[in-house]
Amino acid sequence: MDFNDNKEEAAFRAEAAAWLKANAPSEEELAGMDELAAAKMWQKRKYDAGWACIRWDKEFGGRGANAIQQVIWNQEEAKYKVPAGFFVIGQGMAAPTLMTWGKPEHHERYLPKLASGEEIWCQLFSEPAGGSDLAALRTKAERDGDDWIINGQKIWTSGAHYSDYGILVVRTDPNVPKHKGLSYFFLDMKSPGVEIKPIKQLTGGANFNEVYFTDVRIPDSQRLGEVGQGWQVALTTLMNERAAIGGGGAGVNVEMAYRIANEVMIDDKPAIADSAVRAKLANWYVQESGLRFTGYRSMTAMSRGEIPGPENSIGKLVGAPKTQEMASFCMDLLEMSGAIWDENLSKEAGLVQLTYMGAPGGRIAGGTDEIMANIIAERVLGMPQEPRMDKGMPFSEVPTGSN
Amino acid sequence: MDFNDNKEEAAFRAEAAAWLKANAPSEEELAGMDELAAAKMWQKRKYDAGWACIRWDKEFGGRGANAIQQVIWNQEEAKYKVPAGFFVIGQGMAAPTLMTWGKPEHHERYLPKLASGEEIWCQLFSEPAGGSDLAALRTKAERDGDDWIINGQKIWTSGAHYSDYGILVVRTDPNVPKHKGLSYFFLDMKSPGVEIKPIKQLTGGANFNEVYFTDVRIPDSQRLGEVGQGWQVALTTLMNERAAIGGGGAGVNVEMAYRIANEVMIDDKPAIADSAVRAKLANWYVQESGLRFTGYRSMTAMSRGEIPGPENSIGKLVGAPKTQEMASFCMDLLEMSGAIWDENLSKEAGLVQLTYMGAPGGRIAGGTDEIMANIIAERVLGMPQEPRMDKGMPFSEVPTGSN
Amino acid sequence: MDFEFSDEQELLREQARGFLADNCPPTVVRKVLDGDAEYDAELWQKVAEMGWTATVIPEEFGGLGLSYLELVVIAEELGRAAAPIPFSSSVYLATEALLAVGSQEQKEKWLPLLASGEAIGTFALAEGNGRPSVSNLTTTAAGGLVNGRKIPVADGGIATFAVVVAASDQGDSASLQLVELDQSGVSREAVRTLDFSRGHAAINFNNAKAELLGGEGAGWAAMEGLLDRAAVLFAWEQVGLADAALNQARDYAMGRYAFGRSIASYQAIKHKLAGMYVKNTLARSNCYYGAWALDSDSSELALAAATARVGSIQASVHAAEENVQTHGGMGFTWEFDCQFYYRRAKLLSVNIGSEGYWQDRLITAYEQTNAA
Amino acid sequence: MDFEFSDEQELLREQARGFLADNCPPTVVRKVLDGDAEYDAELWQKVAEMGWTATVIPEEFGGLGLSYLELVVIAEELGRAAAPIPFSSSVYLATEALLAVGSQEQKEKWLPLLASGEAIGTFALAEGNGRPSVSNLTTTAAGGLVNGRKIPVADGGIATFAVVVAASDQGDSASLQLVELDQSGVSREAVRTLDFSRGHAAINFNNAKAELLGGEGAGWAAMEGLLDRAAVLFAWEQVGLADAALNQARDYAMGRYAFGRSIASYQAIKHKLAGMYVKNTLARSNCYYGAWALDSDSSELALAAATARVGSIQASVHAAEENVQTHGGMGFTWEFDCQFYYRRAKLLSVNIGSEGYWQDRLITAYEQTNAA
Repeated sequence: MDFNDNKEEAAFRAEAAAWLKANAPSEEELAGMDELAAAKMWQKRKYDAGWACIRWDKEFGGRGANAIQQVIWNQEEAKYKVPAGFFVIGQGMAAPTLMTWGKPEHHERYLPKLASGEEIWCQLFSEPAGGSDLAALRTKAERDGDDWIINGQKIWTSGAHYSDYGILVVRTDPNVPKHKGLSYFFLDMKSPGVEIKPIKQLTGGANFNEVYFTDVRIPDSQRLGEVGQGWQVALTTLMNERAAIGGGGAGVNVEMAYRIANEVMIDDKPAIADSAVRAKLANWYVQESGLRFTGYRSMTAMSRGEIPGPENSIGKLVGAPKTQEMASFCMDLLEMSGAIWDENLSKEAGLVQLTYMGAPGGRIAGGTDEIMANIIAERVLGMPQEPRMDKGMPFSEVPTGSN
Repeated sequence: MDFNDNKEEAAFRAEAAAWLKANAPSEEELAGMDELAAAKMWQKRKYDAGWACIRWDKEFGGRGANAIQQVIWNQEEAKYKVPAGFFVIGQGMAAPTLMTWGKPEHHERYLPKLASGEEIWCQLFSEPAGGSDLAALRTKAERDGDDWIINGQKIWTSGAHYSDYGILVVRTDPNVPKHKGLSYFFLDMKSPGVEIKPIKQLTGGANFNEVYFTDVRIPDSQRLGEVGQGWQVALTTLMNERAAIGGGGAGVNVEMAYRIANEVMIDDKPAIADSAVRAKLANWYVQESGLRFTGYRSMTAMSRGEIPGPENSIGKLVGAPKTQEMASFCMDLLEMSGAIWDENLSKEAGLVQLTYMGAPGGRIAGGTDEIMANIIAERVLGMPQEPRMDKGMPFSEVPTGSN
Repeated sequence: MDFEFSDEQELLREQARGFLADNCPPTVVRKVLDGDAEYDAELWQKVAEMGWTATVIPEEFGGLGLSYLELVVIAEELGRAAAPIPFSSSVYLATEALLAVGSQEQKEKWLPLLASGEAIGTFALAEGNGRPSVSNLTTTAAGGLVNGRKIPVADGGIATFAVVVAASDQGDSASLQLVELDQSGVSREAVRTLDFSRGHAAINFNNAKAELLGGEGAGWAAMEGLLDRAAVLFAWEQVGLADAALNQARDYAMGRYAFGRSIASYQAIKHKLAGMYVKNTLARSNCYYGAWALDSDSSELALAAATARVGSIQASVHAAEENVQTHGGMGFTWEFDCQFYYRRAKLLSVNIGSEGYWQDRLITAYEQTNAA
Repeated sequence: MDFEFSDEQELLREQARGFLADNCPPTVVRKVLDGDAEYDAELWQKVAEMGWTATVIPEEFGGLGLSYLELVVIAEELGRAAAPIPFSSSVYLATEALLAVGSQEQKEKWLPLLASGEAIGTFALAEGNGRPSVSNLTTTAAGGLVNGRKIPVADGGIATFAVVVAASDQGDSASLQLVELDQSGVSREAVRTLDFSRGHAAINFNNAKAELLGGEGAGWAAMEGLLDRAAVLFAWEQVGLADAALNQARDYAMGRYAFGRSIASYQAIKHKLAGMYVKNTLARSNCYYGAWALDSDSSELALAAATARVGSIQASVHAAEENVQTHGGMGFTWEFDCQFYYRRAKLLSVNIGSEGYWQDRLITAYEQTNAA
């Protein structure tokens, strides 16, 4: 057990650090650029130097690095304020699916442009009536010669409006059990009949979209996997989603709560002297620290060639409610001012309120708390599934309530 | 809304108080008597004066009083250290069942002796393989002329060894769905073939028994309800069990924790000055107080002629885990001495440990926390049952795992 | 013993609920939430016409002279409807302050205006982050002039006057000052909170003319007594909100299907909602006790109020959070009304002091009760 | 970066688990639980023969000179087996005290005896109810004589010597005193705790001959440093226990049927056990950090130890309680082994200071880390 790099790791870290030092964009360089342009510029620079998607094979635009090198790279890159976001879904979810299920011509055409950031992808899986029951989706695809005609609606698609391509699961046969009637495609987001509407959230922001399909045509050559095999293909995508979810030090963490507790007073002493405050911070520290070191254990496992398992679900299951509780508690520390959400009055406090308003999303996106607990019970502890009322039933006959 | 007695209630309270003052046994009178004999003596005295089972009809040995009068009586009686226990199951559960399902000759023969304390009853429902699934019981009864022959085993029977009679649910038909194959009897606990074995608990005590039946004969005249109607009859008993469960100030409550927190020190100040301690006590006080006033609302409803509903399940659902948490916390307050369970060293502390060891029983007996939550969800909030895998299935074909 | 509302009070509840269903549907909340107004003036007008603002004000001051049991019924229904009006500031705080420590003249001047809704009162204690204490008050009052800055002041942008807690060099070191807000010595800035459906302000006092309310140097004790009274009324509003959130969660769960059955049939959802019900029920029962103590001016008021407040904070925040969770992704959208409760629950939970503040007050009251 | 045990350490775990399965089955725990003995002397003997008591003792003092990573592996397995032996007192506390502050002579005298298991050491801090503090120590040491009463002392009835925390008039006002317990100045009474499978005692010192351990007036700091080290080792034992309780709950739930299906298929049980798993996993990961900090003598030890301790208290008590709950009525019987964990989890959770004590220590360490 050792926290330090071994020799090989240290060498890799030095190489990465040197390149970053020479090439990471300065604040001046980024000044005035919009976020998307900045992100694309940085991604392209990494790609050209062989530092983009470093675990991918070199032929796809990667570096052929291993998991621990990826972690080292991430740590080093995090030392710089470089543009981030935009590429997570494409590189983290669409690309592994293309690698597993796509044909060589798909790899050649799409992977390098994913790696270089030239093309951005989004994910079109969720539907309003689906929710936790993802496979209950209703968007349908009907065959028409060499094409498929898509009609229906997707929801919770982040980045739909700036994406070039989307990965899509649709129902090609409603008369077989739900998992068996699905097929998986990718499509050009500029196709006629695709309409994108932003979804306003509790926070007031709109990071997600609804995407409507009206007679959208997709060539059959953009199908991944066989017709009816869509669920299996989607699982590849979803497994990579789970791997992408970190233990996550969201904005509101023990460090921030500690800072606030040092600034505000309870009974004329800093709140951090109050033992009720101390006990709460201690419990959250145990969670944060536990998640961090669980992450280190996973990294070690990865570096030994093991594949991260469903136990990573605990990151989200612990982190999301913790974020909500902590944001709520930080407001309590601020007392009557806790409700103020006004960056002009208190930058830190504004972040607390934003976090509280955003926290319910964290407890839902990528699997609700309840689904995460199911996953742990079933896949880690080996406990049986609930009885499935829709098992073996043609999708068209499954009860759907009022929806 | 008024906490005070109305005129009628005040008069009743005065009458009860006067009688108690004149008749409640003194410590000297009870000295040297064993608990059972003392309880029987006190019960008989109340019975003779018309103060036993005061809500029962006068013909059965009661007083024909109403619910609020019962509460007033209980409050007044609680002011005296009179013998208690022993009669709860007979008077509170067996008797209402006899009243509803028994014939006039049953009423005449058994109810007055239940009221007077001359005869004690116990309950023989639970079985080792049953648990929360009470109706999955296996003890069988086979018809033999005018008798039934009972074979099987019951568990969790308190007072079996000093009881005269027991109420019993058995399976008379294994080839119909589980709720439909049951019948309900009462039996003489001295019948040949009844064997009683105490169950030692976590606390070291043995308040419950296993009861084994080997070819025990019960006359058919001791059946309540029709053959196959046993579940319905049992529900009468169980509804009365629920009504009997109070909000319960168990031994370890805020008052005791407050006392301990005043006695022990944290950082050279009484623990009650520690805000983490204060916050915990405040939360428990909210629960205790909430249960108390929920009880008052129920009493008011009863006094208006309403029947207490399943919302009373919250008493146990809140109270039982709270007792466990509080006992655990009181040990923490005592710090390293918290584990000491030695009445000679600390009477109060001994009670804390006893309570902690007994607490798991409270979370299980009369319905587990989980069953209580189901009851609230289904019967109060009207949410649907889980799918029942054994629905409509002959009992003999229901999967039972390794048991 | 009769621990229930009377038939007349239950009738009032029905009327109030019906009135709010008609006059405060979600569209009315949303109008304030989405717009620039700090409250719904039309609803406020109608509520005043119903006499709700006049409930406990004695008849001699233009009120209805009803009891607090009527007022808590209204408070619960306003909480259920997430009404976007300054009722808590004007009725639970300003009116109560005048009733408790106002002079005859002050009562005669202000109570009729409060009763009719023409005047909106509010209460100004906080001066920014952290728990107020008598030793860190920076707002001062001397010679009938108030100086300082109060933030946040609920409904401060629309209020006619504020009851301001100011430092004093006498007695308990504080005094209450009644300050009319439409004067040159007062400037106000709108302050956004996480509940866009309720207005808040920062108020700067610069030699603002003020009138002492209650005794000089008796302001801190008066403020604590006032918070006790307000705490019961806030608690009822919070319990109404908690109940509405539970009902919304239940209704949604019943109609939402996953894996071929209603999500309301899953124990994860059933036990979640049962937990909400339990918290709500305990909070409500504690609120009964609070209402009784408030109405009967019991010596147990401080304990009863803190108990009601702590329970209702916990119940309402929990119910609002788990209601969103039960709705899944839809609950996180602006389009769904779950947000009303989510915002309001947290706002009300810090408005007159946090859970931690009231837990401490509760044990202090418990100690005093036990010492007595 | 390599945040995992080595293959050799994993092999040690397998051996330890196998050894305890053979030599510490439930019947061995039950023998002490039901009987009058304060520990299982035979198991203690075997454990010593395995060299476990000698793990981190340097070879020059008769030990194996292995690292703390080996010792935590053993601790976890002892926790899993609920072993009824004085391992924590003798190894985590007494041995650590000698290693940390013992003189060369003291080490030469005692470490070989501790390594071989011939001597059992223990640690005596508590003097009854409440949190010990340097200002309320009543046990005194002067002129090589100790006077006072310590209660409870884990394994005090069977220990050869105790490391006693006594008041001092120098330095930090405390000193550690090594007191042999088989002398006329010492009397002991057995004290029953809620865990009948572990012996405890009250020890009276009446001019008992003692030897200063470490510096005069450096005892309180030494004691806190010692508790940090012991906290990591206790935490591993607790994590082993928590894991065993979860496994027991899971196995029972899988085999127990209600309403025609395994109770392990109900979300109420699944989510309960998932919650146990989450707590256990976080606690275990924090224990890794603690083990690393202990083994590398890191400046982060105080923070790492408190974090491991708080997490493992919470995980183990929760797992033990919910294991009983999952077993239903059977879990509440003497006959079932759930009680082993239920008793031991709570005992270990107060043995070297409660959750509250360690939460406070954690934030103190965090403050020091942040200040540094």
